[in-house]
Amino acid sequence: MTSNRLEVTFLGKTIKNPIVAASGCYGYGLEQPELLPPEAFGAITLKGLSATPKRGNPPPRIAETPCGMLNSIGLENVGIEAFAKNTWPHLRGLGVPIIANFFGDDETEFQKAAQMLSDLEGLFAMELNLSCPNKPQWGRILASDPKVASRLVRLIKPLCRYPLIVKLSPNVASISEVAKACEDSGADALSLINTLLGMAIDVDAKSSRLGTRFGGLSGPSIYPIALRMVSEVSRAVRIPIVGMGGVSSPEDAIGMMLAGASLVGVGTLLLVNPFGVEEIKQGMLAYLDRHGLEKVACLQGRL
Amino acid sequence: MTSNRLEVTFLGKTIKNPIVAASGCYGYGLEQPELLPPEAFGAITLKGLSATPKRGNPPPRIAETPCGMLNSIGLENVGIEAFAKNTWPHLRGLGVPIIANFFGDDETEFQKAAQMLSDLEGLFAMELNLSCPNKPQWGRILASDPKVASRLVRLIKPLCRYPLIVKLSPNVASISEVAKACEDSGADALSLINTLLGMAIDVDAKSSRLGTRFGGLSGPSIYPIALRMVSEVSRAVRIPIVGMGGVSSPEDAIGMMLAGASLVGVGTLLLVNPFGVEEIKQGMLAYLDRHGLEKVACLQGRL
Amino acid sequence: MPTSCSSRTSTALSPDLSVRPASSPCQTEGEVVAIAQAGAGIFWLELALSLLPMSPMAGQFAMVGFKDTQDPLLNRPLSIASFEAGSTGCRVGFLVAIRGKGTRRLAEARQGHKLRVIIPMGQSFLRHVGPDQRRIIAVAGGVGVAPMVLLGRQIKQVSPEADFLLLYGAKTKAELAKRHLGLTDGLYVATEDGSEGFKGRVTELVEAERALLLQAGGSAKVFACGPLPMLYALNKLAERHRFDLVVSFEGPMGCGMGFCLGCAMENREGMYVKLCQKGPVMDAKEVDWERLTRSDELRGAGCDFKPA
Amino acid sequence: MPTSCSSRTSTALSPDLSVRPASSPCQTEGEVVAIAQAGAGIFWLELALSLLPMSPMAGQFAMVGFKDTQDPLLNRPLSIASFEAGSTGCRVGFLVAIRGKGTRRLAEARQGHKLRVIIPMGQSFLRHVGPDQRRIIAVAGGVGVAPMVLLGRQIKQVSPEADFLLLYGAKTKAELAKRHLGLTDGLYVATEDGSEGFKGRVTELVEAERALLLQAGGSAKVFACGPLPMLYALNKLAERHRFDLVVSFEGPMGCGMGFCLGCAMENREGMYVKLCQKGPVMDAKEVDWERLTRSDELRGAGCDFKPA
Ligand SMILES: Cc1cc2nc3c(=O)[nH]c(=O)nc-3n(C[C@H](O)[C@H](O)[C@H](O)COP(=O)(O)OP(=O)(O)OC[C@H]3O[C@@H](n4cnc5c(N)ncnc54)[C@H](O)[C@@H]3O)c2cc1C
Ligand SMILES: Cc1cc2nc3c(=O)[nH]c(=O)nc-3n(C[C@H](O)[C@H](O)[C@H](O)COP(=O)(O)OP(=O)(O)OC[C@H]3O[C@@H](n4cnc5c(N)ncnc54)[C@H](O)[C@@H]3O)c2cc1C
Ligand SMILES: Cc1cc2nc3c(=O)[nH]c(=O)nc-3n(C[C@H](O)[C@H](O)[C@H](O)COP(=O)(O)O)c2cc1C
Ligand SMILES: Cc1cc2nc3c(=O)[nH]c(=O)nc-3n(C[C@H](O)[C@H](O)[C@H](O)COP(=O)(O)O)c2cc1C
Ligand code: FES
Ligand code: FES
Repeated sequence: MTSNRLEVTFLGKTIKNPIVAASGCYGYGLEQPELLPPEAFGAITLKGLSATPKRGNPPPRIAETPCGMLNSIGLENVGIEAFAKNTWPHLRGLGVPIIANFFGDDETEFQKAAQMLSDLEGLFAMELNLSCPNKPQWGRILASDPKVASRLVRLIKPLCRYPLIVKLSPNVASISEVAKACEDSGADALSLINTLLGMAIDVDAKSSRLGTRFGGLSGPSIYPIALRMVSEVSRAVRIPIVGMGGVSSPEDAIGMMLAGASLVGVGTLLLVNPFGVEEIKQGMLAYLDRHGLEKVACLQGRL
Repeated sequence: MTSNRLEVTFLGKTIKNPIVAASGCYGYGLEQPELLPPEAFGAITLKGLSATPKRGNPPPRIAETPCGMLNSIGLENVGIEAFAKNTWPHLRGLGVPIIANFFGDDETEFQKAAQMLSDLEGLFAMELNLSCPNKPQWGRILASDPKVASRLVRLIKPLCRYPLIVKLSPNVASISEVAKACEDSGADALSLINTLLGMAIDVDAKSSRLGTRFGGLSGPSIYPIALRMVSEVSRAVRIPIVGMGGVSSPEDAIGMMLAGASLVGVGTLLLVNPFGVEEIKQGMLAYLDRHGLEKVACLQGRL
Repeated sequence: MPTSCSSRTSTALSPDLSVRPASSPCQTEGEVVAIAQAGAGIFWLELALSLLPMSPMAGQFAMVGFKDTQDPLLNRPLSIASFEAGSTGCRVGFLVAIRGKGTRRLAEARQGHKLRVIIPMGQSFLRHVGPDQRRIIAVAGGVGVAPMVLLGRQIKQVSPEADFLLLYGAKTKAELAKRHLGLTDGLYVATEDGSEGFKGRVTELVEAERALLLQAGGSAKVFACGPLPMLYALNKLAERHRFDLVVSFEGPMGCGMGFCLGCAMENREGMYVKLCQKGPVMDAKEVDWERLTRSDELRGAGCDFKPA
Repeated sequence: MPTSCSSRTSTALSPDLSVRPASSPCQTEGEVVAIAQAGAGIFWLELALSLLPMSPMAGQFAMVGFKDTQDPLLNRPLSIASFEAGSTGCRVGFLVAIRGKGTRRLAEARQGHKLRVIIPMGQSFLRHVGPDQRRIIAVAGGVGVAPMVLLGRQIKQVSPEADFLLLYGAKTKAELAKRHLGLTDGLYVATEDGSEGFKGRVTELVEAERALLLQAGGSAKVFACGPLPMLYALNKLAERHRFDLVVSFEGPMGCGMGFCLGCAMENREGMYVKLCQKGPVMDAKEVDWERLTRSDELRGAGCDFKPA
């Protein structure tokens, strides 16, 4: 059996491989059970959920950019209640660790969402999204200020029945400052990076190519930024990191682990090349062989 | 004559077209007089200069990334004295407005550089580089903190005989905050963006693909971020903006102007496709025709 | 011979969507076996797939992308215009209009070039056809004719009794991709400049040939694909003349797989639905036409149409 | 017939560089007219240029890139292996080893594909050849043979009296690109596995055939191109046996035009020089060999060599 060579430990649990579906790029995990089965992943992060359903932003919501894409989905979701009733029963039985990404439009909603998710049976972890660039309701990206982030983590952590992962934003001067603030406030793990705030213009129409003015940049173009931030944060904190942002090849995923990530998130890749998940896992095994390493876990932070 | 349709006014001067060579990507303007003549540009920003010569960073200094590149040149330069003696006499006579980009390792060096450049005859403007991501000497990127940036602008502005452009960094939570701080402190114009701090790993060597740990990301991949920042800053300040970051086509350049830039900087493009400068100018003229516009200056901030 | 896509039974329902995907797509490699100009700015692209997907039904699409570069990054949705599976492999054909970066690069592909293909996706026209259907009228504008090519072939299998008419419009004769339609009977052409067939828009042709709709006991169904202004005008006709209209939208998509919510389109109840799963083929009655065109939401379709 | 690159007189000196570029490059389009396997992992690429550049001299390189995508973004430096200008146009040939993303995509180019070409750049071997030169010994490792192909042709024009010997090493016979050398006389081959010619490294072949160096009145000059470990070992030999060595480096480059300072290489005086303008061909005596190899500074060259 080669498969347990990809095993890693994360938040006290054995995860069968380090590849995690990033939030918002694999829906609720059940959309394409044959094309890209949930079991391919070490863990799955769900599309961001909130206490009440959210409409999201007006289309167009996607604009391609060089080696990347902007999205302005705006956290459309069915709400935790509908999710718990209609989707969770189907997901639970799969045996794949599920991370529920969540948010609110204000503090009360954040708290409410944390409570509602804690009422679900069988989650693996909860991921607090403080870093969506498409929430004008927030006034600013919450994770761009260490004080704001810290306050929210402190508020929410006590309500969480499951380990709390805090998702960080790259739209900051010093991501390790925010990372430390979150660690000090009780975060069990960190995930980074969310998208970079960007813009695309249709020059002929003289307007945004999105239904909103700005959107969030993801995909291969942001990989160098994500890798740097993972490297920086991994030296600044002791809690584990889910590294993501533009990962699209085995080398990218290995790079993330060398830079200090425990798990590697893939988002935009899933939209483009679902088979990429298998390619990454195979490529990791080949790399282990080439370098005479026993387990992928050996790579972590080896840079 | 079509050529004056591209004319723009910037800092009180008529510039024959809005395309500016970005600092560090066109050397000192004399490297390739036939391949890409200095006269192609509306203005030329020189490679960053300092009071004393600087060695720069150890190679490798360039690593390609998806639709982008990292550089860790580290502001290697011959020093203002050697520049003034050997290069300036050749440059001055060209009739192309020259912007001298400058920096120092500490405050005194910044001041010294400003003074030395002010001693040159015939510069068009000076560009204060507070945003290089390859200066560990600075402790942090100076332009990532509005207070630090403001302090330096106040210190340096009085020493400048020529208009002062301040070059901003994208590695911040709110670039308009820094922009406003610089405006309030006396900057005559702003240029943005410098590179994003990034990293590339050679996974087989388990080391950085650069001679340093991190480098600065430039090229098409960062265009959406640059465009957003130009759009944001142009609403926050009243001084003019040199918009740059990933511009590689006529549409990109037009987008920058629609978003609020007065001039458009091209950096990485020059390293790849010198003929792109001509393509952009031709494409701008075609756009003006298509949209029944008289002058490219009409585009500015029309979004 | 290509191996068949593994098919496993799954009880899971697509969670936020009442419509179960019409079929399970698979991801495979498509090797260019034919590429040829089909009209001005339009080309025919034929790929040999290395896996055998579920048989696509007319109106379904594939996501097609580049394996050797990440610029362009996203796969492009293309309607399936032909599909043949035999013992020597399987081939899928597309009619593609050159629009931007992705389609331009596709047009430059040579034989042997390998593309990423995810196929088949979305809802088909066929689920709107009853076995008793007597007449199907397909209305196509420009490259919107692509799904109608497959429809013309498949309709006979589903409703052997139905006759199939294609009303096909383009700006000029040069832009008609007639060679690849596989049709001779029942083809009505309109060109805006009158260089072939009826002079005018295809919607004007529909109006002019209204009698076609009334024959066959009034049970004719109209299937349409083309630019948004065309679909909008056609819907007005459908409301006025009370015929059944089913349309296919070519709105921008992120993934085509239901993952990203990037293809949201508002329906009559004011809810966002995923065009890639609930569509691209939709009953015209489910569409909020005024909002769709007013809010410019399908701007991605290259539509500069402003309703009067 | 291609128009000639405009040439204007310029008095400006390259400011921080004592070496004036050997020639003014021009940017043009190169259409693939021939592409063929030349050995395992190596292919021959021939482009028809749409502008007539200054005639390249052996050792000079071109920057070659993709026009239809920005991934890969940067142009790749390639040594010019052949150049022919006639009344029907001009052609440039390259020998390319498949290494990473860029060279792999190049290898997949088809006839008619258009590339960006900036040509010619950098210093040539020829400026190290006197008219009285009696013997030139070229030592090439792997695809480092590329500039030697052109050198073999041009040497006769510069020093008609000189005889030209090529010592060419590769790992195995399969990796030799002999067909494209245009040489039969004076070729000495080494393979590491002994599958052709001398068994061992090309530097060992140099050592073994040391006699070649001593003939022709001791005035033989050695020109070399190949992996860094080979150049390093050769320099050791040059110091020991006191022959003149001129080397060409294949270090990573950003622009190749002198703009970016991305190709910095430390010289004997501890100063960074631009490899793209001061090199790629350099007198071995100007190079700080210990630092070069110790500091891993040419890691880009794919060199995992650690001097003992
Ligand atoms: C279900 C479906 C089926 C389609 N079938 C076909 C087909 O059979 N043949 C065909 O030629 N085209 C078809 N299209 C449209 C095709 O997908 C787009 O033309 C293509 O994605 C444009 O890519 P590009 O890179 O060339 O253009 P881009 O550079 O991405 O954009 C160029 C222009 O096309 C617009 N555009 C971008 N994406 C889309 C999109 N998905 N749909 C429409 N316009 C878009 C852009 O807004 C822009 O104005 C279909 C679209 C959908 C959603
Ligand atoms: C002056 C000069 C002349 C050259 N002549 C030839 C030639 O005639 N034929 C030929 O096959 N190659 C030649 N090279 C090397 C060639 O440029 C590289 O192999 C090529 O750029 C690698 O690009 P890639 O995208 O395939 O690899 P990448 O994906 O960019 O990298 C793959 C590997 O190649 C290394 N690499 C990247 N850039 C270079 C570089 N410039 N030089 C060496 N290694 C690099 C990387 O570090 C990595 O290990 C020359 C290089 C120089 C500087
Ligand atoms: C279409 C889309 C939707 C996303 N939705 C969410 C979300 O709901 N919650 C969240 O925390 N991140 C969301 N993200 C961010 C991703 O989870 C990820 O952090 C980011 O895209 C960077 O990774 P990538 O480059 O691999 O996509 C979304 C990204 C995309 C592209
Ligand atoms: C090789 C290189 C060297 C650079 N050197 C400088 C510099 O000396 N001073 C400076 O202010 N910016 C420097 N920059 C930043 C550019 O001027 C520009 O702000 C940045 O690259 C973004 O633009 P681009 O994407 O068009 O390259 C450099 C960029 C590159 C790629
Ligand atoms: S295109 Fe991604 S969900 Fe429809
Ligand atoms: S490669 Fe850019 S200066 Fe040499």
